[in-house]
Amino acid sequence: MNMIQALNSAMDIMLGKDPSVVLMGEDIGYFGGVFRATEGLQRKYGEQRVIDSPIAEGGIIATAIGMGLNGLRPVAEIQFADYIYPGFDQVVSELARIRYRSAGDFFAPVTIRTPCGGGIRGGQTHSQSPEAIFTHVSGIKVVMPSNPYDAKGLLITSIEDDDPVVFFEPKRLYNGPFDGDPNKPAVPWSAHPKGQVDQGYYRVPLGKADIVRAGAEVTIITYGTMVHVALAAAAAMNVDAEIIDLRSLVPLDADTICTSVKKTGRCVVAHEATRFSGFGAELLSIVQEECFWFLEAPIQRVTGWDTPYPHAFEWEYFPGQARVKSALKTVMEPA
Amino acid sequence: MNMIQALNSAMDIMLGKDPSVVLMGEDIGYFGGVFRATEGLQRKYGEQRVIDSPIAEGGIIATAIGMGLNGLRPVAEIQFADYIYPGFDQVVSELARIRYRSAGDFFAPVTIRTPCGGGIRGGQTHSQSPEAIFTHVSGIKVVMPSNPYDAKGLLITSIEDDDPVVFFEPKRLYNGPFDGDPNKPAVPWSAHPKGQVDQGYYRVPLGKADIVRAGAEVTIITYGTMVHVALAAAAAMNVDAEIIDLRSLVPLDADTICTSVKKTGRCVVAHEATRFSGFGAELLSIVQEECFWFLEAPIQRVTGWDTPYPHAFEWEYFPGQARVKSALKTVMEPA
Amino acid sequence: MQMVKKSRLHLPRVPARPGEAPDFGYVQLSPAGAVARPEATARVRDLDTLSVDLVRVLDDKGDAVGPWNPHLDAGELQVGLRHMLLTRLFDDRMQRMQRAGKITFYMRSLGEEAVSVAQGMALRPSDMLFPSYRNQGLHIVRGMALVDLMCQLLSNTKDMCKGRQLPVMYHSRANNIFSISGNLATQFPQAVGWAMAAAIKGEDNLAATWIGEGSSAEADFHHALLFASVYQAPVILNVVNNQWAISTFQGYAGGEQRSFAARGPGYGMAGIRVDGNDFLAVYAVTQWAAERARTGGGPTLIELVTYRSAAHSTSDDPARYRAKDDAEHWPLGDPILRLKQHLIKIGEWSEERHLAMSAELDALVASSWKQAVTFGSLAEGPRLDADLMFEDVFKEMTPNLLRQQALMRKERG
Amino acid sequence: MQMVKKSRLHLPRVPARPGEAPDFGYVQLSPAGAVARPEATARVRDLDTLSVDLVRVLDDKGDAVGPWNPHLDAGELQVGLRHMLLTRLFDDRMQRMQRAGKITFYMRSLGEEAVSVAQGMALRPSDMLFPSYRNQGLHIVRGMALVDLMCQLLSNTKDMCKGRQLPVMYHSRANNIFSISGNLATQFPQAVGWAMAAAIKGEDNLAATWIGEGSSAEADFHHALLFASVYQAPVILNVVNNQWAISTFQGYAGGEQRSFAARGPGYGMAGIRVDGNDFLAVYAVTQWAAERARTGGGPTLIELVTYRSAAHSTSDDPARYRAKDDAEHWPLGDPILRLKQHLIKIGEWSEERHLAMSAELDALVASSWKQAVTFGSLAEGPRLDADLMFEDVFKEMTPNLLRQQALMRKERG
Ligand SMILES: Cc1ncc(C[n+]2csc(CCOP(=O)(O)OP(=O)(O)O)c2C)c(N)n1
Ligand SMILES: Cc1ncc(C[n+]2csc(CCOP(=O)(O)OP(=O)(O)O)c2C)c(N)n1
Ligand SMILES: [Mg+2]
Ligand SMILES: [Mg+2]
Repeated sequence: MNMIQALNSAMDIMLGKDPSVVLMGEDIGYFGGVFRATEGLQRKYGEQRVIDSPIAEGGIIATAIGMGLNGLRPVAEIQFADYIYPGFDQVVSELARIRYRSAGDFFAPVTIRTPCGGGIRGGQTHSQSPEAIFTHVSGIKVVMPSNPYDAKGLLITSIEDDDPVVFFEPKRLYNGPFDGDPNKPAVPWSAHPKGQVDQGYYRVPLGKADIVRAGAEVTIITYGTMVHVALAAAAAMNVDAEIIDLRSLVPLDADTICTSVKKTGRCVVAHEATRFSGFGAELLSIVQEECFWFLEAPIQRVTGWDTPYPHAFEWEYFPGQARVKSALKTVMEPA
Repeated sequence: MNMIQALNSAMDIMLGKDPSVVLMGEDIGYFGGVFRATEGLQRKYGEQRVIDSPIAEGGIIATAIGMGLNGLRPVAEIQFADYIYPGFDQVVSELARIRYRSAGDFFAPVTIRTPCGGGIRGGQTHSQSPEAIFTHVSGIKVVMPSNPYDAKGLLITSIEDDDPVVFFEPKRLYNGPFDGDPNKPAVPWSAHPKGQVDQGYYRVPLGKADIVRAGAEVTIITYGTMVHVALAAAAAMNVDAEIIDLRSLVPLDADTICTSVKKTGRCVVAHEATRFSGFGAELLSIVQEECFWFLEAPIQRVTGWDTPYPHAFEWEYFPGQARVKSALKTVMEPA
Repeated sequence: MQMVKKSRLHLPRVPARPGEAPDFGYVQLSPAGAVARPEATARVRDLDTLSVDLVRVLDDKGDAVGPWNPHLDAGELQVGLRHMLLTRLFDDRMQRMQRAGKITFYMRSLGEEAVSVAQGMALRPSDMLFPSYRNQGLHIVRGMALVDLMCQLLSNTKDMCKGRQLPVMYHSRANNIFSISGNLATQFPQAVGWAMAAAIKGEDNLAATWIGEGSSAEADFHHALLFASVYQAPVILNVVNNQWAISTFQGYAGGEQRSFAARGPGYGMAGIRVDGNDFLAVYAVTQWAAERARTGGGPTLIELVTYRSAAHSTSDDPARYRAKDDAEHWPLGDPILRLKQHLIKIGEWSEERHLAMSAELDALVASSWKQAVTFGSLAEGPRLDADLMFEDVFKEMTPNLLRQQALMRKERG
Repeated sequence: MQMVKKSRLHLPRVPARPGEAPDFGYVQLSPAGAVARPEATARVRDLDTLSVDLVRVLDDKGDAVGPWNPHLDAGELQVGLRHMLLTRLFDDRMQRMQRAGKITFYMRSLGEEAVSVAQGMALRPSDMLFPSYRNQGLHIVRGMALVDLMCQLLSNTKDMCKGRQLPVMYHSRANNIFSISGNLATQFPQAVGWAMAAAIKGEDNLAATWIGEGSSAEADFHHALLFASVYQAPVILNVVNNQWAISTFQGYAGGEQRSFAARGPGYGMAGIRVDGNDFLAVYAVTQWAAERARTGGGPTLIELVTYRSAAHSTSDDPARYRAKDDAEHWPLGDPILRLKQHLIKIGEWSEERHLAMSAELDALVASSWKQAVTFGSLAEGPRLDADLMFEDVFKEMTPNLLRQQALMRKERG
């Protein structure tokens, strides 16, 4: 399965398994979504459960909350992560806070799925990676898979979770892994082990990182698209890197991270989002706090620049292999 | 002057000096604002320039942008920083991006003033410090003063700045400096040197931190309310701390920070906001990246907890002197 | 630049500021009994005048007149009177307790009691309510113990919010009343979502929600109307137009050009403007909207025309921004006095019974307070354990929160 | 849980999906000439029917009839025809260039050309325009060189956006046309703010803005209407109801229960529904709204009823979600054909002249393209210097951005 099919399968299974699951979003019903993630689901489960919505992200999230309060388990699609901001208040002030302010008496188990990241020539309003912002909001879980297998298992777990989850889908990975080089021919997921996805129900837990490559020389902490870029860069440089795919940012698997850095003594943090106050800063901070005495070199961050994501300079913005390699080189320098 | 008077004076001066300056916000006109920051200004400058608005933060910011595009220089008040989220999309997708996407042909010189922080028993929806979120958005300047003198000078500079500024006002400091101990009698600004504020026009530049206390043993990087808490904690512990008041978070005065840490070799970062992905993470990251080889101990973060700001446990949430002292103690431990 | 001279940005007229004479000439009134009552199943396009007229039942003499008279029996009316009075007496004392420093903050519903009480009574207990902070009457109607409300106000060991919310931000899962948010208006579209879910599940319950006229300026108001209209959700959307939003007159929320009820037809739904201080009219209109929702007729927007007779909150002083004795000139009178007058007129009440009930309820409030403070208070303790602040962020505490909880324990010694 | 059986969430009816026969019975029509034309200074309450009727001037025979006939002289009509035709030919070729891989993305306005062209012509050059992405006709009317538009589409060295925006996200400071946002609807309240500023400054210009009917669901739409109404801003708010928002039918934006124009009266402002494919009607209505705004009558909401005859964008395939030959059955015809027919009818045009103009404009488009590509393209270069991506984040580059710019230079070798 490619990632779209894996996500579709997760929703299909959950709609079949749990009558309280409903989907809502722009163009998701009859049409099956602009990225086809919900294709066929309205036909299969009906218009009452796979619901086309007005173009109002704030309204989608607010009504999803209301549905969640009334016993449903809504999965809302925001067409692009760049368009989640009109619903930001309902996420931050409401979805994240209802359980807390009602001392557990009310909660809304809403999952918000949204495609993020660049690499499809989408320009500044179809390329953003705003995950860091949500990680700063207490009460929201934040997930970002890097492959179809995880995508399906994490989405099932997210839907079943009684806490709200913002589920980011790196859209550049929908059709295949991507190592950061736009000039290479595209590789499909079918050729990738993580493209082998069970047809049935399974879960991948939140809060458990995946060591996608064990290694001894340096730890690369990353998630989403950058997992593949990091793998390629480390391989190209012949560095024995331990590469950690976080899978969920909140809750964060700090144990796996710190165990690894204590072992390797060197660390690179990588994400596609803008650097300043990006999630890399939190990762770097935790590593610095927990592993300071083990560090043999300053932790390096590999990120997008502190600018919007420009249409024509997409690949100059994107933190590709060159940027990862340069960080690896710096971090591997002898003290 | 207290901080409210200083802010009022800044707006008064700018309204007088520049006919393109207008104020807009909820209850700011006839009433003078719930914190009285605009008191008397409508009477003085008229209803066409000090404008009461509907309760719609998104509408306030959007129309302020439109005014800015038409040659005005709007200063919008958001009654509490907790209520800025309904306007988040217009800040992030528009205000921050107009200059960029139009290649400099259009811009909107909007200043958004908003009271932030806890310490007034406001509960979770009148106490938030969301500055980190805005620092992650390229194209927005972010300012937070810690005293009346700076507040006035920074606000004048912000209003005159052709870039958009989100101007956070730590409301616990409106009436006096606050060292973190709610049980001590309140101290007025009149007794504080930074309460001595010129009546006239002056600027305090953005991007220039203030060393509020020079010291040799450890650098404390902070802003807003925590400046005073840090001063008190360091004094109480008799630590020769160099305390840096950032004043503006974007642009950030990394030079002053790094020069200091390279000198002291130890660093504590402090803010009132939630820890996870807070602005402290960015500060810590920069220091780690730039000063790694000078550090004699891991940088410590002093912050609010990763929960909403609970009404009854305000002082357990607030990063008071005890939390600063504990960080100082840790960071001062010999390696 | 000569800007002031030619300026012509329109600013809504504010009828009376401090020092000026109260002026309610702007309030469009209809005589009691004058507005026709269409079938609850009528088409929206045939209802437009309901959104500009004012549905009233009680006339100046205390008679119930016209087609909207809900013909409640005397017992029900007496219960309504009792709930309204209790709400007011509760408010009175809590206001005083705030002034005495016992609680940090309070908000009264003085003059608006009919809104929550009549509407609460017209709905079924299984209907879900999404209130604003000025709907304490809903909790009273649904039988919440005063002690429980007070413990919330005190942030004490029995606080239903575990110390996390400002006073008055109650909730009750058992009574189907949702948690109040400090962020205005957010509950409005949530109620619509709740109602959509009821429809999806094929359940018969409806949702009702309340918003101040000032807060109707927020985006959430629009989302609520839009989604309610598109999906014909079984929801009652109430705009409580008490003329003021802190210091801001209702003209600044759009009330100068047209009624708030008129937004309903604009979005293709029924909109009704009702005398919010007329218990019978409020009851009747709510009943009508509920019937409409339950018979598949979709949402109704109700504008309740009333007056915020007290300050916005204990932090507010209306003398700074409105005419001093405004409330006394409010043309729609006081909801309690009007229902009382009616009950007396029909021979089902008397001054004596009123006094007796008042005394009884006052005693109830007083004894409840006494009991509530035995569970502590924010000012003097005991409070709940501060450890609790790390709970309910998530269903289960994350490792990060467990770590912070331990740090806080250490910090507190 | 047996949820499906009793479910009754209403879902707006979609008249025709693939495989079904086109069905436009839901479109409420008025005969050409049938709708009265009130004075532009009329009170809102006297205008309500304008928001449900459909203002039309051109009848089926090509005659201009009724009170809304703007009586334009033939020269103006010919200019209008020319602008519309140029818009269409430009669209045609750009669509083909996208298919040929020369540009990354494109969006046509096929069938909606009268909206931008007639409205653009009815306004003054000093009026500020806040368009959506389907208003290329505004740039044509205001005289933007095609080459400049094309360079934007090509993201080449002459791109007005310096490579930062998706194709079609033009702007023109010189022509008073604001930058298009990829985020739907945000321009709507910004236009209101611009108009408020004009009023504050005492200037005579107005703002006009456009939004798709689908996008009118966004909060920004509400903010725009509310602020425009409260401050009576001199602004024209246009909802282009082309029936579709990507795959979503207009019923899902609230169009099933009532017209979009009807939102206007709901907010206390004039609302007019107009035949969006009738050049004369669109011109007249816009002129009326502009007069209203300039004489202090405040905002007008115009719903332009039209049809998105092409795909949403080059990324879209409408065959997946709507009846195949829908556009041909659209009851309001084609704006270019209708104006052409009228001009011929009044003896001011001919098939020959039309063909000649068409050839001339096509040649203009072709030669402009030739010129544009000499400035490079995203696919084949040259592009602008990548260094530029760090500029205009702020007015002046911050130290942080200067550092990153240096790093990027190093990275690129
Ligand atoms: C999003 C948001 N903006 C602003 C506020 C501050 N605020 C609290 S109450 C209030 C006035 C509300 O007035 P209205 O809606 O008319 O309700 P009323 O108080 O009259 O019952 C304001 C501005 C808030 N709580 N939330
Ligand atoms: C805030 C936001 N949400 C969603 C989108 C994705 N999107 C782009 S165009 C579009 C449809 C808009 O339809 P409509 O407003 O009717 O305009 P039309 O395309 O018909 O001209 C959608 C959903 C977006 N660009 N911005
Ligand atoms: Mg009010
Ligand atoms: Mg459309």
